[in-house]
Parts: sequence; structure tokens; C-alpha cells
Amino acid sequence: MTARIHLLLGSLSAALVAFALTSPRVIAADKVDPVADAKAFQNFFFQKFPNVKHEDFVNGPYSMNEDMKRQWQEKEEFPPYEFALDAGKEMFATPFKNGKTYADCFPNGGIGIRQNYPYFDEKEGKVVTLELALNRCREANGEAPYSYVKDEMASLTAYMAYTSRGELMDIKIPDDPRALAAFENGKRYFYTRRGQMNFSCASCHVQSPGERIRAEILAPALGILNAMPIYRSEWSGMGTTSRRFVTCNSQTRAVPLEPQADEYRDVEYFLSYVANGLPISGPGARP
Amino acid sequence: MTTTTGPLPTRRLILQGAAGVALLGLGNLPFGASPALAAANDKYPEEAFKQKNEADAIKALYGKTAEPSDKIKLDAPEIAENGGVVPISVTTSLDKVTSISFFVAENPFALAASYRIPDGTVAAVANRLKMAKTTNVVAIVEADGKLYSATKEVKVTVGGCGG
Amino acid sequence: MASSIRVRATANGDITEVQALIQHPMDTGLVKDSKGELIPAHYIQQLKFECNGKDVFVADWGTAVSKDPYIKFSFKGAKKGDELKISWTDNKGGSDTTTAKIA
Amino acid sequence: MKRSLLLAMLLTSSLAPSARAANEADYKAAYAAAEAASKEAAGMRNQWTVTVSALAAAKKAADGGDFDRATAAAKEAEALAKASIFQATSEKDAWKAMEIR
Repeated sequence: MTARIHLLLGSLSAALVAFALTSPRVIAADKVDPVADAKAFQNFFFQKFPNVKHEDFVNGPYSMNEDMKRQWQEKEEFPPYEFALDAGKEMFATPFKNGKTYADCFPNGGIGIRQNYPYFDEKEGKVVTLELALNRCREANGEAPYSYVKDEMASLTAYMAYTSRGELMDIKIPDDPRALAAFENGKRYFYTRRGQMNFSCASCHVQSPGERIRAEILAPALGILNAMPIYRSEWSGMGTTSRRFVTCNSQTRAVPLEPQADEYRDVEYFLSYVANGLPISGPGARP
Repeated sequence: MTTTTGPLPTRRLILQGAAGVALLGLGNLPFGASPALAAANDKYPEEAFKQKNEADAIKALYGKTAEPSDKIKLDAPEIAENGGVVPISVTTSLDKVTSISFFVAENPFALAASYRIPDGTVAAVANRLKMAKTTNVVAIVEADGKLYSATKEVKVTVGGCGG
Repeated sequence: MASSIRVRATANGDITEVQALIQHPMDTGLVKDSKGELIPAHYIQQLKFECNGKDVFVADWGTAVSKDPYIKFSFKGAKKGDELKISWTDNKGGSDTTTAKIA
Repeated sequence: MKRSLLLAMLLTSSLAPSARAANEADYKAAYAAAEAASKEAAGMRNQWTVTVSALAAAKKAADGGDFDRATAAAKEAEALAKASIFQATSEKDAWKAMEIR
């Protein structure tokens, strides 16, 4: 038993020391500054990969490896997400039982607006993602919501992403302390280690993009959500942003949170904001 | 394979050898009957798709053996991004091509796909195949009644976390 | 329901390039589902392309062809506006056909 | 690296094998402790999948009457849960070290 007490005391003192070290910076950095964060985030990747064109970062692993890029370009000639796209288009055109359609729930009929999602809803005081907005639209029109990790949701977001292809990511953070808090919460989630593997999102997507983890090449974090939803050969099916977050968690042996949990909405907000200015390339095809 | 010494292993090897030959024999018997030009007619080459290894499959499909040729350009990735979807294509400058087939050596069944090329159709095909593991992809082209082959190894590993 | 076959045929000069993507599970019969039972083999065996009454391309497929299979080939002797007929049959007797105009 | 060393030591230190065969009472005590730690970890929204499976293994072994294995599994679950709690508390500030500035 005594060994364990030493251990706990040891870790407490270590934590105290760590806190003392960071406290001056914590006070200085207390004011959340998304603009500076985004600039630093983008510059980190631009400097780390000087010969990757800025807009190429949205192609994830394919911006990191030539052999993989050729296989991707071959797939893109007739991409496997073609069926999800057609299904999404059809669902958009099919009215709900009450006669309304998705177009009635979204600005500009839902066409060419994906780059503004997720947005901060000042009434609700929370981040609203595209997947959440789609399900709320269904519920508002008396329809049952779709699972966040299954094909129907992926088809809808695939079609909406397709109508925004090439548009530059344009996420806004209103001057509202709750919005800044959501951004900061998303950033904290992104850098926090979790699971028995003790990895954070950054362990893979900031410290080692371009390197291999088993057969896969790790994608850079910059622009990583611009291609959502993605058809993954490994799933031989479509994957929404929610499905990607949930599977990433379980791969570090962390029990995933429920889809569209606040943490997931905030980390999507953070990752999308820091990718402002990079083109939407969804729906994407990935290994 | 455990490397045991002494008489025992040699007897076992002989037995295994005998069993193998018998199987092969069985495999050939029914095939012997159907015409060698199985590839040319309309029938789906059921027998060829049942063969486990590449040599038997080629024999079952074409009834002859192939010789490597540098006039076949086989395009396949060095490391497959995913064993389930491997883009593989072939073009050839050989003429009077009547058939192109793809074999994945160590797949459960070696023959993956076989294409009949009527005259007037360009001798080139692109497709996406499944590969069980790192192995040789072999493209066979039947031109003017003779068989030519091109081979390339493609590395495949089980996907891990997903980039 | 839209056909399971997506096809693009474009003629440039005398050569028509054809690309097709077919919605099909292409199950090998060797894979187990989440309950541990084998998913029975279900795969396209033959895919045929006809133009102007003549077979221009015939594919015999095994279980090693990827899910939602893709194929690309080209042929001579057709021109813009000609009709391409595509049909497939699978090992369970399923089938589908569609036609496409050469662009 | 320092943090993962601490985690590893925490894990190994609590796996010390008990001498005599465990009986149902030992198992119940070990399981209760493991469940409490697991609930706390879940409350911090930092549960590990291996904790959940170790708890399940403990229950399964206990149902089968094998209290030795059940107690060992319960102890392992508790250690894992404690490690995930330690991870959550230390990460409250440690994440800043990796932040791109």
C-alpha cells in the first residue's frame, strides 16, 4: 500500500510543479484569442510541410504521400461515394410527410452552405453542427431523427458538402463569451490525452502527420474535417464526422461519448475554425 | 514448420506429397473433358474461379502456360492503401489480344477477374480488386493464341487506426 | 430506384472510353458478420457491354473484385449518340441492365 | 514521457498477486471498489474501454464460480479505472504542453 501512497504524493507534487510553471502563461493566455490560434495552427503546418500547397491539406493523407495520392486520384475518377451523393440528392428532393423538405430548414435551400457549419447558436448558447441541424430539421417536421453514424445522415451531409465543394471554410465566432468558451473547450479536447493508449488527437495529427500507423498514413489536423463525410475503404461505407470521432476514441481505448456530445461539437467548431480559408473538399474518399 | 530431424519427418513429407498429387489429379480430371478454349466461349469459367493457386487457375482458364513479356504494362500500387480496394490496371502493345485476366497469387482463390476482349476493343483494363495479403499480382494477356504475363508485388497490411 | 449501374461513356475520335461503377456488395462468402456467422457469397459473375448489337466487352468476375466494383476500358467503332447496353448477373441469379448514350 | 511512466507504475503496483485463493467475499469487495472507481472515471467522461471489459470479465468469471480469476480481473479493472482518473486529472493542465502557439 505504501508504494501507492508514494506514487500519489509524487504525482500530486508533479502536478503542483507543472501548475506553478504554467501559471504565469495561463494568466497571460487566459484571454481566448481564436484569430491568433488559427494563424499559429496554420503556420505550424505550412512550415512543417513547406512543399504542400495550402489547399492540398484538405486531402488528408493524400497530401502527405505520392503513392497514396495516385491511388486516390484513380478512385476519384469514379468515386465510391457516388451512391451516397445520389441518395442525398434524392432525399433532399423528397418532401417529408408534412410536405416540407430539408430546403425549407436551411438558408439558400441548403445548397452551398456547408462551409458555414458548425456555427454558434446564440439563442441556445451552443455550437450547432450540420448533422445536428439536419436531425433538428427532421424532428421539427415530425420525422424521426437519423443515427449520426449511419448511411442516411452521411448521404445528406455528402450532398450538402458536394454543393459547397471549392467554397472556402468560413466559420464565425461571435463576440460572445460562451462562443469563446466553446472554442477553447474544443481546443482543450483536441490536445487532451485519453484512453489507455494515452493519445490525444494531436499525438497523431499534429506530432506525426505523414507518418504511418500500421498501413495508414496519418492526416494533418489542418483541414481534416473539410472532406467530411468520407467514404472509407476500411469501413467499405460512408462515415460522418460523428462516426470518425467515435471510432478514433475507441482506437485509443477511450470509451466514446454519445454522438453530438458537447465536446464533439466544440472540437468540430475548433477544427473547422482553424481551417478557415481552406476549401471544402467533401464528400471525400479515404483508405 | 518445425525443423525436426530423424526418419519421421521424411515419411510425413512423402505422405503429404502423395496427398497433394492426388488432389491435383482430381482437380484435372473433370477439367480434361471441357475444351481448352474455355476462355473464348460465353460460358462463365466456373472451374477456373475454383482453383486455389495461380498455376492451376491459369491452366483451368486457358489450358496453357504463359511466358513473361515486357510488352505488358501492369500498373499497381507499391503499398495498397486498403486491401479491399486495390486499383490495378494493365495496358499492352501486343496485338490480336483476345483476353486479359488478373490473378492475385495468395488470395483464397487466385483468379480474380477475366476479361474477354473482342476485336475492335482496346487491350487495356482498369479495375479494383481485393487482396488478402502482400503477394504478387499477375496479369495474363492472351494474344494471337499465346499467353504472356506481367507480375508485380503489392504490399498489403491490415488497416490499423485509419489516418 | 435508380439503376445499380453508373456509367460514363465518352467518345473522342474513333475511341470511346467507358467507365462504370456498380452498386453491389460483392460478398466473398469468407467474411463473418457481427454475430459471427458467415455472410454467404454474393458477387457479380458476368458483366456485359454491348454496342450496336455487338459485345464490346465481357467481364467474368470472381469474389476478389472490390465492393461497388469499378471498371474502365475503351473500344473503337462507335460514335457520339450511339447506345451502350450494360447488364450484369450475379451468383444468386440477381441481375440489372441499363443503357447509356455515348457523349 | 514522465506521465506514461507514472501510469505504468500505477498499473503494475496494484497487480500484486494475493497469496491464498480468493473467495466470494474477496471478489465482492474487489468488484465494489472497481465499480466505484469506474463510475468516477465515467463521471469525468474519461472512461477506458479496457476498464469496462475487465469489469465484465470479472463478473463473468464470478458467475462461473472462479473467484480467483474474478478477483484478479476486478483488481485489474480498479487499477485501470484509477489510471484513467489520474490521466483525466493530470491532463487538466498537461494538454497545454502540446498546444500549437
